[in-house]
Amino acid sequence: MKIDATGGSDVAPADVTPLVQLVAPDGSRVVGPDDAALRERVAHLTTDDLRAMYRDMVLTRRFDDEATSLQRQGELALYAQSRGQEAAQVGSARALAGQDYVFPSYREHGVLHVRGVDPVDRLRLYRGEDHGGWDPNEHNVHLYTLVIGSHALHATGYAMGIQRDGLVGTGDAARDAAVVTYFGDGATSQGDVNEALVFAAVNNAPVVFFCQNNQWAISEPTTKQSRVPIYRRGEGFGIPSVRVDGNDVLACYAVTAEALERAHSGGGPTFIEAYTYRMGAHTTSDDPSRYRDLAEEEQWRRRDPVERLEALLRAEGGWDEAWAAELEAEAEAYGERLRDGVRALGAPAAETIFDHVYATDHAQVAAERAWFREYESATAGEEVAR
Amino acid sequence: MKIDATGGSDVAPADVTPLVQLVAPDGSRVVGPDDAALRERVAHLTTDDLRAMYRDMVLTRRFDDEATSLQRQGELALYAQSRGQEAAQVGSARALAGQDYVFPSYREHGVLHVRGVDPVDRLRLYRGEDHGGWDPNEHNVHLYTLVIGSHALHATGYAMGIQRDGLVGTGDAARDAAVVTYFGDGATSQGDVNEALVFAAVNNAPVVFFCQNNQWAISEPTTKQSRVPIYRRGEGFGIPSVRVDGNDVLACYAVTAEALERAHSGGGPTFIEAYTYRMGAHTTSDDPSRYRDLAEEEQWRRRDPVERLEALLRAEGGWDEAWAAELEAEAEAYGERLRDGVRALGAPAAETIFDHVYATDHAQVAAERAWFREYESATAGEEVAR
Amino acid sequence: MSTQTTTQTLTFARAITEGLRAALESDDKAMLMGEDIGRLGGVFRVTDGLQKDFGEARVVDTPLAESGIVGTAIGLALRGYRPVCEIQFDGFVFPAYDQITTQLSKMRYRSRGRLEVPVVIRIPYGGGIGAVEHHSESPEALFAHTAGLRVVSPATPQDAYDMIRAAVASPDPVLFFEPKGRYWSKGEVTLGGPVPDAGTPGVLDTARVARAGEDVTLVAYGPTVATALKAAEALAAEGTSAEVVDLRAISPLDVPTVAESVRRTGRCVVVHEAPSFLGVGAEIAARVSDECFYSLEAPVQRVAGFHAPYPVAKLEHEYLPSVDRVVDAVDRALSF
Amino acid sequence: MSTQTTTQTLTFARAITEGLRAALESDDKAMLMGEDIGRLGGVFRVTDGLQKDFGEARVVDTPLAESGIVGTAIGLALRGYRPVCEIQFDGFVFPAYDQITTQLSKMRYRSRGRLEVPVVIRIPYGGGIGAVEHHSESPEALFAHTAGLRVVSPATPQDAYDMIRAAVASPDPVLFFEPKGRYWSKGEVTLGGPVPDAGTPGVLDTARVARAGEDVTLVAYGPTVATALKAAEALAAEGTSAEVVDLRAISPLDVPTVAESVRRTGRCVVVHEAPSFLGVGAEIAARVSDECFYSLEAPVQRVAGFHAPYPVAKLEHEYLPSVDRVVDAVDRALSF
Ligand SMILES: Cc1ncc(C[n+]2csc(CCOP(=O)(O)OP(=O)(O)O)c2C)c(N)n1
Ligand SMILES: Cc1ncc(C[n+]2csc(CCOP(=O)(O)OP(=O)(O)O)c2C)c(N)n1
Ligand SMILES: [Mg+2]
Ligand SMILES: [Mg+2]
Repeated sequence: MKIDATGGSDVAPADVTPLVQLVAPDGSRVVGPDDAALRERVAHLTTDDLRAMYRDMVLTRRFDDEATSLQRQGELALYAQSRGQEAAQVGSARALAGQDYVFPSYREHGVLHVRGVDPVDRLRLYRGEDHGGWDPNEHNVHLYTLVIGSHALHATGYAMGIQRDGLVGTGDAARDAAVVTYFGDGATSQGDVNEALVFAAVNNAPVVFFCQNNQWAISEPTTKQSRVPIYRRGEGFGIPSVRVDGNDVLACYAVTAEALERAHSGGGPTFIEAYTYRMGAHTTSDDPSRYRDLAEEEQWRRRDPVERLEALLRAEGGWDEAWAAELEAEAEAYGERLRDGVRALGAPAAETIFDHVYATDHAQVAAERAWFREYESATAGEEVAR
Repeated sequence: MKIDATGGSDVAPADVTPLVQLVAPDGSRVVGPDDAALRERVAHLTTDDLRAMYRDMVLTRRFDDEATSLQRQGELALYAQSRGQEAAQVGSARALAGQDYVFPSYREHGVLHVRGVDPVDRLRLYRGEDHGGWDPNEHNVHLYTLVIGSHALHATGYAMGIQRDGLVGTGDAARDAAVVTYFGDGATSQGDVNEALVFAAVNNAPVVFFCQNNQWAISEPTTKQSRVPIYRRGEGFGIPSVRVDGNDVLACYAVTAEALERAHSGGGPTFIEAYTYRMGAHTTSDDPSRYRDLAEEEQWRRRDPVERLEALLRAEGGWDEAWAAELEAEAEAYGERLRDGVRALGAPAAETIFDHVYATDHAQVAAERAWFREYESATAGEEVAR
Repeated sequence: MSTQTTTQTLTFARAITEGLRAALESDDKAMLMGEDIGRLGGVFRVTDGLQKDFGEARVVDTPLAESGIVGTAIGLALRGYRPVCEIQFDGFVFPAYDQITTQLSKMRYRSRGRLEVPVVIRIPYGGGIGAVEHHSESPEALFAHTAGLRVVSPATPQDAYDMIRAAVASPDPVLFFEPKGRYWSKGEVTLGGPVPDAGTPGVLDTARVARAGEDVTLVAYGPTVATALKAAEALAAEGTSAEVVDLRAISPLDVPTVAESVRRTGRCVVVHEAPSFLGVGAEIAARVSDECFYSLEAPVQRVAGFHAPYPVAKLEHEYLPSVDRVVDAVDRALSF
Repeated sequence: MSTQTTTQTLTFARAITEGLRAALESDDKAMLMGEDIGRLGGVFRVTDGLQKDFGEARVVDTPLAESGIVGTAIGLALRGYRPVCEIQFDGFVFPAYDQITTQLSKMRYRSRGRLEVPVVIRIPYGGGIGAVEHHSESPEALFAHTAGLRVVSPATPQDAYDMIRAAVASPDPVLFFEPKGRYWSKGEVTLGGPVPDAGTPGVLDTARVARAGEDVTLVAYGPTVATALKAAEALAAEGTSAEVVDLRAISPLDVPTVAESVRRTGRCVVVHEAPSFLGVGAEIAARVSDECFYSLEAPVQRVAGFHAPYPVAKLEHEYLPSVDRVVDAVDRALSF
């Protein structure tokens, strides 16, 4: 069913655009007259599948909590939480095939979790130990991109490459590939994101633009970026577009699965606006109390995506205390491994400053590396005048 | 009436989006059920007004022809014709108030004509004698901008300035001001144009985006820029958008007048797609025979905007042979003045290279100017080794 | 405007805040634009409180688009406003690069002086704050090469205050590079008084001798002035007297002040965080080598970033010019 | 691929066409992207006929958006393709500046070598063709300052052919500056044979002595190599023997070749069209002043564009380095 963006009666935003929802905040299934096709897309999900999603979301939230406290302890330079956005991330990522490729922004911890990117590696960037942290081709997940919106073009180009590889519309589900790129509401203002929509539309490229509208771009509400619902942006480029309840993991799964099917089969791009909320600060450096009020935070807390999936499981008999306790224990162990792993990360060797600037020799780098090496060995152990 | 984009039965494009039209190619008035408001906007135009528009269009075309032959004679470095787009340019410009400001692209000779920018000044840029050529504040017409799309942002910022000046929604038609910016179909792909739509929408700025879709961006058809009609782009940003028959001067006048009324009264931006055709080459350096066929050119020749206005005048008794002969003579004289004026333009003094780089002193410029002056005087008259 | 002055101890960041406040007060066409500069006061709080005091029309939270910020600022300037744009971090100025390079810098020239675009672009820049990628860069050379732009970088709270006021008052576009690593350093600042410069060569055009000396000239700007001063201390302890020239302006470069110093000392070391290759130090080395050809006793030494992207935070102190590296370069120059 | 070679007289532009054709033939991942490069063959016809021969998937007419072109090329490169982007004119590369500077240049570094983005960006550049604003600029220094990019500019048809092939084969991103004023100049070109370099320092890394001489070293690249050679002729007539070094590569700079020459001649004049201030000549002057400190008999002279936007076409010949200005600079150097 398409209902209004409030997702319930607990808030009354000005924006009453219909959004796709399959599970209500109380955990009940929403059954509307014209969403049979979407319901069909989640019909095959078993209790085990739902539990697996729940587990993804719980571990993602645990990851957030651990990373946040690691930052407080000085183990990370910075951290950007995904709290509140777990359903959007896990739901969409679970719809992907292994051969699909992801271009995330910098907050998609839930997506990376689903794709199997090592949790410790995911924090190397935030520790200031690596600008990336993992091998993108191992899990088909590109590195985090910090220049807002630039990666939307990379994603589109990558999708154009998939087309050229003949891996769209082969009819073989194990071969057809597509790209999903994640970005925020703020990013939609960047020229690059709009150019990506141009290139994707014109090339009919197999790419899904997954915009998590978490209501804020640091301190700016979404109204500073657009005066109409964000999903309408895609339509202006001739791209099928949809607003989905980003706190409803099943709805996110369903619309992403639909978009991927379109992409895989040669139907081209889709624009998804996942209407959700950044429950935490922008990053550990941010202080939301300067710009938003507690009442808003409280309203959204009542639509917590993890609680919604718990409610669904409970409502449908999928909840089991023993299983829940096991998951809690798993999360504990997961947290401990993460803490230990991060603390064990050293600093890279100083001379790696000069590594991988170029693939091949470059005289300037070579000369500076040589100078540095000599300087380092000459000053090693010396009393220095710092 | 809204009819299909073919504007008649002579072409059958895939694109059958409705477009606003008030005058049919045969010169008859189009009267549809839901365009009463637009017809109202042209109801006050007298025969003299229509003749004045016709004159604008004829002189604009004469300007084109003269400039083209001046280029062939080596008097201009380059020239970009507006042939075929006279109705879009004259119709829209005639809807402007004196206090409104124009940000043109590089092909808006008809707009500049209506605004009173001196014809010779309009060719200084194309002669390679000036990067601009006129005083923007004399006629409220900014200089031509050659980096595609950049000026859409300047226009939007200028409109934000008008808002801050309190000159929107004053209720006084002589004071309320707005901005119109012109760009092409190709320009809609640029990030800057899309960012301009973002800023205009969010600020509700009094700016009209007037896109002349002349079907080509040099050698690329509009399908290389968008897979849906261009006017839909504006809608995606929440900006009221319309496609108008760009070869119908009255329809262009009417939709621009409507957009300006919206802007003046505080209703914010409008996006207008004027569906027209670049009848000539992209510029005098271009050779369209490499990329488009004569049949297409011939189809559009039959929808010539100047002929359409002539047909309207004839159909409604506004055509008068004596008047037409007078106009022809005026155009002759105009052409002669233009030729003489352009030929009389000298080259600026060499040292002006250093003028207006900065408003205030700048050591680097001062040093180089001094060097240049000395070098010039030292080498003046010398036998040189070129 | 009162010409009364007061003196306070302020952080570098706060000195800019006060400079902006003074500009907003004295010129009602002055305005601020940027991401998060309103309620939040900017991620560095430089605009803290200004939206509250001057309203949302003059302190504007913009959409997240740097080209849009600078492009609309140009339009506002054409309408008579004096917009001061904040770029959130150095690495995020590049989406605006086209507007700055092809439009902002050339508008006056293109119009033969008929148009004026007095836009200031504030860019917190430089490293040393343990940040992630794109948050520690020094792109000043990428702007100073382009004619039509003024490029400056203050090194002290007083200069920060004076120079931001002069920048807002300047009829030319100014790229205002703020050494973010110095934001929390403090100094005495005399507030108030007339706007410095007001058209005549002043703080936006001239270098400042930050410390007098005789044996070697250290040339620095922005964040490295403090490094150079510390190095001068260390050198003094070793018996070497170093003069420190704080450029303040990168475009225009105050070559006479530097050359005058080098003619006396015979030796020159330039220090900046940006990579050496085609950096500001290249221009200074070229000019000094030219103008002090007969006085130079050693080649101009450059202590600068390396030809590599700014590295991860864990390695930034190996990358950045340090006191040790400056001292080392001076030793090299002295041993020639 | 056959290693057979043939020799033909070709224009500079045509030599690039043939180089691109060879790349498209030998590597089915190579592809071309840009505005109007398909049916039209580009505004300079450099890609003439290639879409017809290689199809629309490999020679792609893109939307009118330079950031989009380079950004999608990066994505294609990540997927294993080797895109060669054409920027229509020098002044229109700036909308892509962010993608080039923050993404293309850093992708390998950011990923610790796990990712490769072998994108070539072809930029017709330079003046002298009587064009309007933005169509005659020389922005090479604005790219060469950034680590991670290779920046090159051929001066002869043979180098154009060899270097474009080497650029497409290079695993590093290459900014390929084509001196558009030389497009119609002709030369003998040996076509075919293996791709030059193939990873080892070669045409993308090394300067070329274009003319041997003894009294002064003229350093040039791209469009000014011809100017320098003409100046050398004129100087020879006056009894001065000038050596001309054609840099070919700007990043990396082949300093050893230049320094070796200057150590012999004792004098150096650098010639480029881009403004002098912070231009490539600054780096060369700095390096030569350093490495040839004891051999230099005069300061390095720079003959370059002025610190002004590129002027109107009617004045471009006053702005551009001319044979006269080069000769004048040599005279200055000789009279030291
Ligand atoms: C080009 C650029 N400009 C500015 C920034 C600084 N910045 C980092 S995150 C952010 C807000 C992003 O908001 P949104 O796109 O909604 O994503 P969210 O953080 O809410 O997930 C800003 C302005 C940046 N990273 N890149
Ligand atoms: C940023 C930029 N890229 C490329 C060009 C080269 N160029 C000049 S006009 C043009 C096509 C413009 O097409 P359109 O926007 O449809 O306008 P039209 O010329 O048809 O009026 C191109 C690619 C440019 N001027 N600026
Ligand atoms: Mg957000
Ligand atoms: Mg067009």
